[in-house]
Amino acid sequence: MIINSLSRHFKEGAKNLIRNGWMSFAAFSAVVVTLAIVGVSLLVALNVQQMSKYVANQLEVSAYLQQNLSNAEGQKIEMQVENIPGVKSVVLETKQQGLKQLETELGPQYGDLLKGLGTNPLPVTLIVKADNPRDTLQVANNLKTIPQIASVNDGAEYVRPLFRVLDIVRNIGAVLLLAMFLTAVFLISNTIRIAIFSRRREIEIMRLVGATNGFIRMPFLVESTLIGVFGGAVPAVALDFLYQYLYQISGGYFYGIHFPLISVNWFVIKVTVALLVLGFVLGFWGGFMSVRKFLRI
Amino acid sequence: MIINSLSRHFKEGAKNLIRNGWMSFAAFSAVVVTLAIVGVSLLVALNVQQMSKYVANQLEVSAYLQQNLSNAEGQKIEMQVENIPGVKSVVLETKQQGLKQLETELGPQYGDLLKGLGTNPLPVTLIVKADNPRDTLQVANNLKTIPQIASVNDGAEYVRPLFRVLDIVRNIGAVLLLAMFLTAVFLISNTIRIAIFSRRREIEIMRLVGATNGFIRMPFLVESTLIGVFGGAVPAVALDFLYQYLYQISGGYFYGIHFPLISVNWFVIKVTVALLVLGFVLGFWGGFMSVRKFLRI
Amino acid sequence: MIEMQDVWKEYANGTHALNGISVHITKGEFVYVVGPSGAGKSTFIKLMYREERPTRGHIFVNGFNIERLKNRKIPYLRRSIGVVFQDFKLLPRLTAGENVAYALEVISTPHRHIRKRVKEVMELVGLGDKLDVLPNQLSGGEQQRVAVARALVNNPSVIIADEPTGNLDPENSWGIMKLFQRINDRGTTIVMATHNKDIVNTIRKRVIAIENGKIVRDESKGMYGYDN
Amino acid sequence: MIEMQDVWKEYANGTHALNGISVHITKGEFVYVVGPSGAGKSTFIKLMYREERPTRGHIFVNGFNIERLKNRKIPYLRRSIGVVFQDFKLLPRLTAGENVAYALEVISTPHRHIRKRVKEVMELVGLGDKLDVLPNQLSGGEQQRVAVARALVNNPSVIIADEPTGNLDPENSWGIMKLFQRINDRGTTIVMATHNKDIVNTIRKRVIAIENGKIVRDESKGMYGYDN
Ligand SMILES: Nc1ncnc2c1ncn2[C@@H]1O[C@H](COP(=O)(O)OP(=O)(O)OP(=O)(O)O)[C@@H](O)[C@H]1O
Ligand SMILES: Nc1ncnc2c1ncn2[C@@H]1O[C@H](COP(=O)(O)OP(=O)(O)OP(=O)(O)O)[C@@H](O)[C@H]1O
Ligand SMILES: [Mg+2]
Ligand SMILES: [Mg+2]
Repeated sequence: MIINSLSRHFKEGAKNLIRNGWMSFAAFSAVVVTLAIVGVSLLVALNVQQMSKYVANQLEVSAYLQQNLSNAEGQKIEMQVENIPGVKSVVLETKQQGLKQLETELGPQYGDLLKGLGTNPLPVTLIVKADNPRDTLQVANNLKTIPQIASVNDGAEYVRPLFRVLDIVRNIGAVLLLAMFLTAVFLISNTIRIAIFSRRREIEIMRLVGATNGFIRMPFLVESTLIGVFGGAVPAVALDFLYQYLYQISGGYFYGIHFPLISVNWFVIKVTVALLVLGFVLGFWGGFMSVRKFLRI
Repeated sequence: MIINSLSRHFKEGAKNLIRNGWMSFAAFSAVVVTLAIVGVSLLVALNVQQMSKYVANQLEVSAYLQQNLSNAEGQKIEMQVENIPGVKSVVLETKQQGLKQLETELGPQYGDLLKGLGTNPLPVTLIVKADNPRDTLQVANNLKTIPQIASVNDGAEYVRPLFRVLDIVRNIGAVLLLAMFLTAVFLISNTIRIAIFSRRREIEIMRLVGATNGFIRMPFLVESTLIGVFGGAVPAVALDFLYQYLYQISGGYFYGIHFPLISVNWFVIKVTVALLVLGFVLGFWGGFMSVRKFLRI
Repeated sequence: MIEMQDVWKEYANGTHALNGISVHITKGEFVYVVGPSGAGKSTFIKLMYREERPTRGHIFVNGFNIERLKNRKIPYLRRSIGVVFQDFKLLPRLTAGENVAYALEVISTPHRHIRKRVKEVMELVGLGDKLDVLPNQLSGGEQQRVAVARALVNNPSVIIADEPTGNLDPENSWGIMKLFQRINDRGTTIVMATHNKDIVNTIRKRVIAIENGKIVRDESKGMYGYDN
Repeated sequence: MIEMQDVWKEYANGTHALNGISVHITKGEFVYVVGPSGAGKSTFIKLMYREERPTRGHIFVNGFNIERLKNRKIPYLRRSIGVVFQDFKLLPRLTAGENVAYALEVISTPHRHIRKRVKEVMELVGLGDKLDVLPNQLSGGEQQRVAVARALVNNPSVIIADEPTGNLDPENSWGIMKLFQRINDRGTTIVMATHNKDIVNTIRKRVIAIENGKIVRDESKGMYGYDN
């Protein structure tokens, strides 16, 4: 009995979708366009998040050992540092490597300055990364407590603004994404409401011939849910292809700059699922709310 | 006669707006939400543009004079450089200033290195900005032709990617803004179309009792234009206040970072005008297209 | 079966449509409701299936207390009444056949029964060949007959018909009346608002005459009255 | 005034509504169109004001050649004809008075004239007190009388009425008929589809009987026919 009536509601809903023709299409295309915007926002947000992570992962602390310690002694300390909790990796830079690098950094203009030096005045240096980039300063402080370490360049003046910028970007991104999402919710359910509004007379007639609210509501729900799901599927598929294309022509990097993009598979899954679920939920919910409104009359 | 009938159409349109109550409100709120998104996009885009300009304006070329030239001789060349077309400003850095700066740049760690030097090996340096930041490399090349200039640091390895990033940001921003705009056009006219669709029977009746298409269309146009204009005015005013507030709490700078935001007055005018015009055009156009559709029947 | 006790109806805009109506209609009766345009006939009828609520008074229909009836019980009241609306109220997106079938679907009639029954009733009203036509492709009289078919289709214990022959030629009108009479003979109560003097004066039944929202006459085997 | 030459009408769904109609109605005539439900009366009438287009044949109304009529000229044809639609077709968002006024507004009648004229016509149909009421707050017969008022209001040279008394009690029906007769006496052509035998047989005029899309009878001073 219930299956019988469920299949009836489904058939009626699908039939209405088709008989409404123009109106269904108008609502459907509103869903497509709105969810496409949500999808693009999602695309941008996921990649910005990825970039933030990537940038943060570049963070490192330079620990300069006492100047009198040799490269060999440095290696012992390297092992000690590796065991500090929160440290992800340690790279040792010998005195010779240090000098070489300074030369390159100064460039040919000032490079000559170094020629006048007798002994190599540079210390052995440990380049340390934290497990969690946000703990970088914490790790630097831990390093400072090791007596053989003369000084630590934690880049605090650089790390703090960096995270500030990343936080800002993340927060603004989250707010905008939320705004996009709420807008989509509003616009889609609003469109469905307007579409159903124009059929309130029909709903009234159905009630007059003895249909229960549930019986009236079901085909409308099927109809608006189908609009939502189809409306979500189109931008999902379109964005997948678009992203795949962009990913390919860019070689997986943001326009030749240093940031790797989110790989296609991962993205495909997230976006497809998000848009389909959104379409489904909004179609269902929009239909539910609007029919309820006219069932109360 | 014409004024009489214009005033009639306006009165009818306003009356319909009110009598349609719920439907008008639904269409109106769709316009508000859509144009609010356009407004926010505009806000972001204008500030990003401003920031790009700001960043580009920081670009400068360092021209190192022959090492044997004195500060006084440097000033002559400074005047010469100032006259090169495309040069906006030249700042002379004396040998002594150069040494000082190098010291600070190297930091306490390496600063000692310089103590061993006898004479100041640094050249007089001219720091040059171009009228148009994009001509920076051009200006650097011009400087290279001056014989007294030993070498030029044009930061090419830095300038090119910078403009690349700025171009990318600008292009993506433009594409997104255009997409937002087209979406708004579509969603608003779509909403108005659905709203008018539900009144096609009325339009049919009007035709049957002898109304010309123009006579039928006018009140609908007034109605949808009013919806558009009111729907544009709300986000325009809201964004003005919001931006004013954000500008105030941020002190006119992007969240304490170095970028100055667009000043409130300037923004107020742009956004208000843009949203009102958009609302007007979309309301009018959406109404026009949809009524036309049903007048053909 | 249908009972009204001192019922008043004032519409939201201040129109006093009914001013103290008391009436008792027993099971199996056939009642004409007559009266001039705007007298309150449709309002009287709308109260029975609770399209409108009375401002004052008590109404009982098929054992339902209309006053106390909860919103979600209304469909069950309406299923026990077949209504022919004055303005037909056909669902515009459903074909004539689907419109009639709808009244069976709401009471979960199995599919195969629906098809058969709809065909049968549509033939009774002379529209066996218009099953798959949309309402806006039917003539006025055809629409009215679809509305009649929908009211009959689920064998309700009461049929309420508001001007069911207004758009019909005399021949079709008599056809509908014969149908009503046959159904009435099987025990179905029939309440019918009408302006058709010929019918009322020929098929003599109880006549309730309403004027200005009051019952001015209530006679069994009455006449249309209102000579001119 | 109205001329049809071998007119056929097949609707998009394949229904043959009219099968070769030829008729000539001169200025000032009063014509009843009778026939069973679904015979083609409304289709016959809809062709005159070009709600429908003929599949074949020629139609001339008030000097307009319906076949050749350009879309943007249609309003001018319709302004010369007052139509009472079978389903009333009132604008749901306008009050009764505004609905009637609409027919005057489309021909740019000055404001003060409109108010006066609308009041006058609404009183003629007995609705002087319902000017400010929306159509869905009117009884069936009241809506029908508003539709009649709208058809008369701009003094058209032809009035076409499709079943204008279907929802009216005999008294109001006679009122409307007297109105039509008075208007007809002033030279207005009147074409009226009706099922009202009493009226046709009492106010004797030309009768065109349509059956299955064909004219089966066309008599001046005719009778309703169709005895039962
Ligand atoms: N929804 C409504 N709101 C306000 N007034 C209404 C409403 N429906 C009907 N009326 C008014 O109530 C009165 C009675 O209307 P009703 O429809 O009951 O008349 P009726 O007897 O059915 O007339 P008819 O024979 O013309 O159909 C009329 O004056 C009408 O204008
Ligand atoms: N829009 C349409 N599309 C298809 N068929 C139609 C349409 N309108 C009417 N018909 C069919 O054409 C035939 C004639 O219809 P018409 O409305 O002219 O009848 P009528 O004589 O006015 O009947 P009634 O007295 O019932 O109003 C009918 O069979 C009807 O079903
Ligand atoms: Mg009534
Ligand atoms: Mg007809």
